Amino acid sequence: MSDGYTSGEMMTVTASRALRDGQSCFVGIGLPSEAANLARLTHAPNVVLIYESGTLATKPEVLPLSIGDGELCETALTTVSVPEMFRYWVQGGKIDVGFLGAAQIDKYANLNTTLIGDYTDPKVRLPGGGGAPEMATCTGEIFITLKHSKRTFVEAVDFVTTVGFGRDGTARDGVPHIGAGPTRVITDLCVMQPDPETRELTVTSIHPGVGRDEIIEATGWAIAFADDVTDTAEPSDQELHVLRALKARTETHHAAS
Amino acid sequence: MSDGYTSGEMMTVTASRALRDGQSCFVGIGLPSEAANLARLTHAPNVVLIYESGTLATKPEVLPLSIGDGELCETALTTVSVPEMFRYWVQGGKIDVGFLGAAQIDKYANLNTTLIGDYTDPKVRLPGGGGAPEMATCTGEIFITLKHSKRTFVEAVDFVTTVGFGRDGTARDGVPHIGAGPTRVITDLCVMQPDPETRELTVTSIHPGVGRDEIIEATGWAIAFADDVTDTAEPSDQELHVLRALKARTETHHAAS
Amino acid sequence: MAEFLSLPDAIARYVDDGATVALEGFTHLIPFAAGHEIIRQGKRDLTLIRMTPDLIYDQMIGAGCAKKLIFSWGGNPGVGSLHRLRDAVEKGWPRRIDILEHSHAAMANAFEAGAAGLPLAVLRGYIGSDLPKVNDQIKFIECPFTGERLAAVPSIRPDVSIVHAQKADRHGNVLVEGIVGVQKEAVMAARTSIVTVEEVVDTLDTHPNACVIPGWVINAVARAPGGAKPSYTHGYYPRSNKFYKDWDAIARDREAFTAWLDEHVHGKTHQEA
Amino acid sequence: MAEFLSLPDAIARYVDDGATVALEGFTHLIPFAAGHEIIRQGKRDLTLIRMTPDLIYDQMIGAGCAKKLIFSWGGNPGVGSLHRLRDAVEKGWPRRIDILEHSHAAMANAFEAGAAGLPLAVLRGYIGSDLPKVNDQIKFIECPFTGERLAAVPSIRPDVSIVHAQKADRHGNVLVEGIVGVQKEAVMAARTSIVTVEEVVDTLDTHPNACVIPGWVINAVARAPGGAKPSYTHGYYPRSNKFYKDWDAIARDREAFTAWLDEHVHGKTHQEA
Repeated sequence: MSDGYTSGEMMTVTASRALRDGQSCFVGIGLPSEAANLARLTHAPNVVLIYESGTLATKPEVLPLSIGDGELCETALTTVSVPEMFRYWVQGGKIDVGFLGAAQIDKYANLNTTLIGDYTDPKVRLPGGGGAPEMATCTGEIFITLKHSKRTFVEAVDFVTTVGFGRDGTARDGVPHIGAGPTRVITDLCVMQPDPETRELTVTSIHPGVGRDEIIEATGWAIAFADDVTDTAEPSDQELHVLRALKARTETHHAAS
Repeated sequence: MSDGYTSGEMMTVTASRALRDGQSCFVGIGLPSEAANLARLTHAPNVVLIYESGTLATKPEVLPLSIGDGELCETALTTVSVPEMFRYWVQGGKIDVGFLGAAQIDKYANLNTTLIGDYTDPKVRLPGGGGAPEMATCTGEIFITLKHSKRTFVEAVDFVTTVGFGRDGTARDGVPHIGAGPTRVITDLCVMQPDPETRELTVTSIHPGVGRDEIIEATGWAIAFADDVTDTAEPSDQELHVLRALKARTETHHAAS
Repeated sequence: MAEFLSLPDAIARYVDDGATVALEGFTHLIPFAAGHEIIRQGKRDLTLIRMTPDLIYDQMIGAGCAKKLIFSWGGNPGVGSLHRLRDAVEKGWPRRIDILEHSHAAMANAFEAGAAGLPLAVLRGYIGSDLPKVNDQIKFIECPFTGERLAAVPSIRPDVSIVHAQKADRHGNVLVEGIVGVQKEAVMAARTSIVTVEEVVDTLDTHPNACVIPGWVINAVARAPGGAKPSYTHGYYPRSNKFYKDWDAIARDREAFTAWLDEHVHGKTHQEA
Repeated sequence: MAEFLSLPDAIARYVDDGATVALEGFTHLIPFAAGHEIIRQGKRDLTLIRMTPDLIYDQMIGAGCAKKLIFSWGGNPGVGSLHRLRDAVEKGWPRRIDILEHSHAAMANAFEAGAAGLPLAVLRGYIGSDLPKVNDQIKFIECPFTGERLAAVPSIRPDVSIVHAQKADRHGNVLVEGIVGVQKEAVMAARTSIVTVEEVVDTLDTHPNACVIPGWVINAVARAPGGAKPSYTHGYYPRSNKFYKDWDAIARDREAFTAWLDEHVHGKTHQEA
């Protein structure tokens, strides 16, 4: 890894580049929010950011701590009720991209945010589904961003909170009006995409300085590499500058409240 | 009939008295609107008037020509969308009284606003159901006001647009969450109410100066009279004064636009 | 992202012969300018959807644009009948049209379900009414939790919805204010949409929960000042109740109607109208 | 018509032991003052409903008020877990609680259906998710028009809903502004309702399509300035992100939590809080 940026910055910048200008994006809190706002402040000034709290086309100066920080409403085009958000905007098919994180992801890109262990006797109870289950099926496609580790990237999730391609890769086949689902998983090591045939997550791009063994080591299943794996482009100075300024503003703001 | 007021004024004043202060009332255009606003300007200052255009707790200075005149919105507490009006307010059970007119009514208080004659080859095509079919089943009770005539008060309506008590008086029996339906029909001759047993409309109050034969003559079925028919109270000077001022304001206003 | 087009260009681009079209606006904000442009462009075989056909559909039906009407209350509000609609239904002039009628509740729910991307709307409706006997689109389902019988109607998904609104900003975001009716639902339920506006402004300058239809769910925005007349635009101009009353006499008579249409629609262009 | 009551009187009157209670407010306008009053009055065996339990339900669960929680996302937003909720679910402290969990979409639809007086909500939801395996309230129906399989959940009809809002006028009409969440739906879906407000004013002085909950669908309005702290009230005070972060350490430890509860809830009255 270059001295010029961290692996976290690499991840966020790569995730931000996945968004195209003008797309409408349903933004999860945390890493997705960081990436989506970076996109808005760099190459995609007309990206439309939507948070499940009902804020449409919001342009926060600092990253929100919660999905419903005041900043989101104050800078939004308008704010709708939460039932309207899920009925007209998510289910109504008005969102191009859902940008999600997760606690656990498996090789078919199923996401678990419910619990580790058994449902009736959980080892760790996680927050639950929130907006993700329907975002994953009603939006055009899904981007997922999270840090790479064996604990997170597992062979099969303990609980399918939010479907990727199901337990066997076929969960979307023949389902009417369903979105394309996870098309891209962006980690601090690489980018993965579902294999066009099997839907198994496959490495398609490796970040600068990362070795294949690192990815294999950090993945809980026998990870496949695409035939034409590319090198992920490095963050530009401008992207790093904007990202760092955004995070600094955010830190100052939240420390004061 | 006294020289002091017309039969139309008698009808409107009687209809207005049916509303109690503080009730929420879904108001049809025309006679119901006149009566409901008279109630608001006299004995029921806190009656809540709701028009299907979405205007909640409106207080128009003049009577609207249409269900969505600007006046209704400008004087409303707030204005909601039409889907919200029918979902949350009507179907949600938030309205005590629906105040309706009709082109045809029958002895079981079924209303026809669809057509005269046969559906596929109508003699007269009327406007249709509008808000009435669900208002009649979702509100607490229904008041109906219209002028008495054989053409209007028929044995059986050509088409049940809006149910009263059905073709045999039993349409509401055993239906969950259904309102009481028509509890009172106010005409220019009398007040009718459904018989507690048969649900057949029965005269319960006769306006001053009106003979039973007049009512029988103007009704298309063998109209029954309750055992304890009362004399409808005359309009007070104050009611007549307020009603005439309201109608004069309305006429001036609409002539100017 | 909404594209700014002239009204004639927007109608030419998005309203095809045979299309299913909803021009909405509940008493308020009725898109007359757009309806007149549809008449001028001679569109035919349209399936017209609108809760309250009002004068705009009376005119379009009288001009021969429609083959079918889906509606829930077809009168001239506060005045009486829609004579062109009645003439088409009763006498087949200028052509016979089919009608499919609902209650307001069902249509409002069907627009809402269309906006919500659902194939159906479920409501507690049509109890005891004869309407289900003459409208085969009304079905009944049983609630899997309570066993209650509930009405179901297909959601409304027009090929194109057209509404009028107060203003748009430069990105095509549109503010609708006052009696908002089912306009937002009509736009969001449709495959394509056109919004005509009184004016285009730099910023909508409104409150946090305003009824704003974002530009990215609209295909075309067209400037049409006065585009709702003789209905009204809250904050801009009042309803011409006089025109609604006068329409009764015009529309009663085929010749008077044709003369009116020639002079006030065919005889004008969008700019003059 | 809404009655003006003190918050203690409103809670005493409308929140019974064993009741089904929804304190709503999506991140914004969370009715903390009302929740604390419920704790002070020692209410027990409540079924708590809330899309995002947040700290308020963490506190109520930790104080032993709840026997069941119906929710769709149970975390401390941007911080981590709700440790009191986890302790109750995982270890049964101070008592075991049952949970019934949904997705946000299903709960939002269920509140909406409750407000709309329907027994169920229909949504295109839960496809491929394991949630229907652990929540027997999720069923599937077939669309009678398209044959599509759609999810159905029972509507939410709480015994009492409690929300916080900016202001009420003298008639008890309430203005909610900003992130309005499911507050209006929660109030309209409930058998009874309490609204706490920052202030009572002569007139709401707002725009034509504001989110106003009319007084006649509310049972009690109670003044509770600062009643949403440490969450926020748009136009009045910001969210205390610091408190949300500090809560993590307090809630991780039963003793620290109990001490916090004694000092900041039991040790105060409504007026001081």
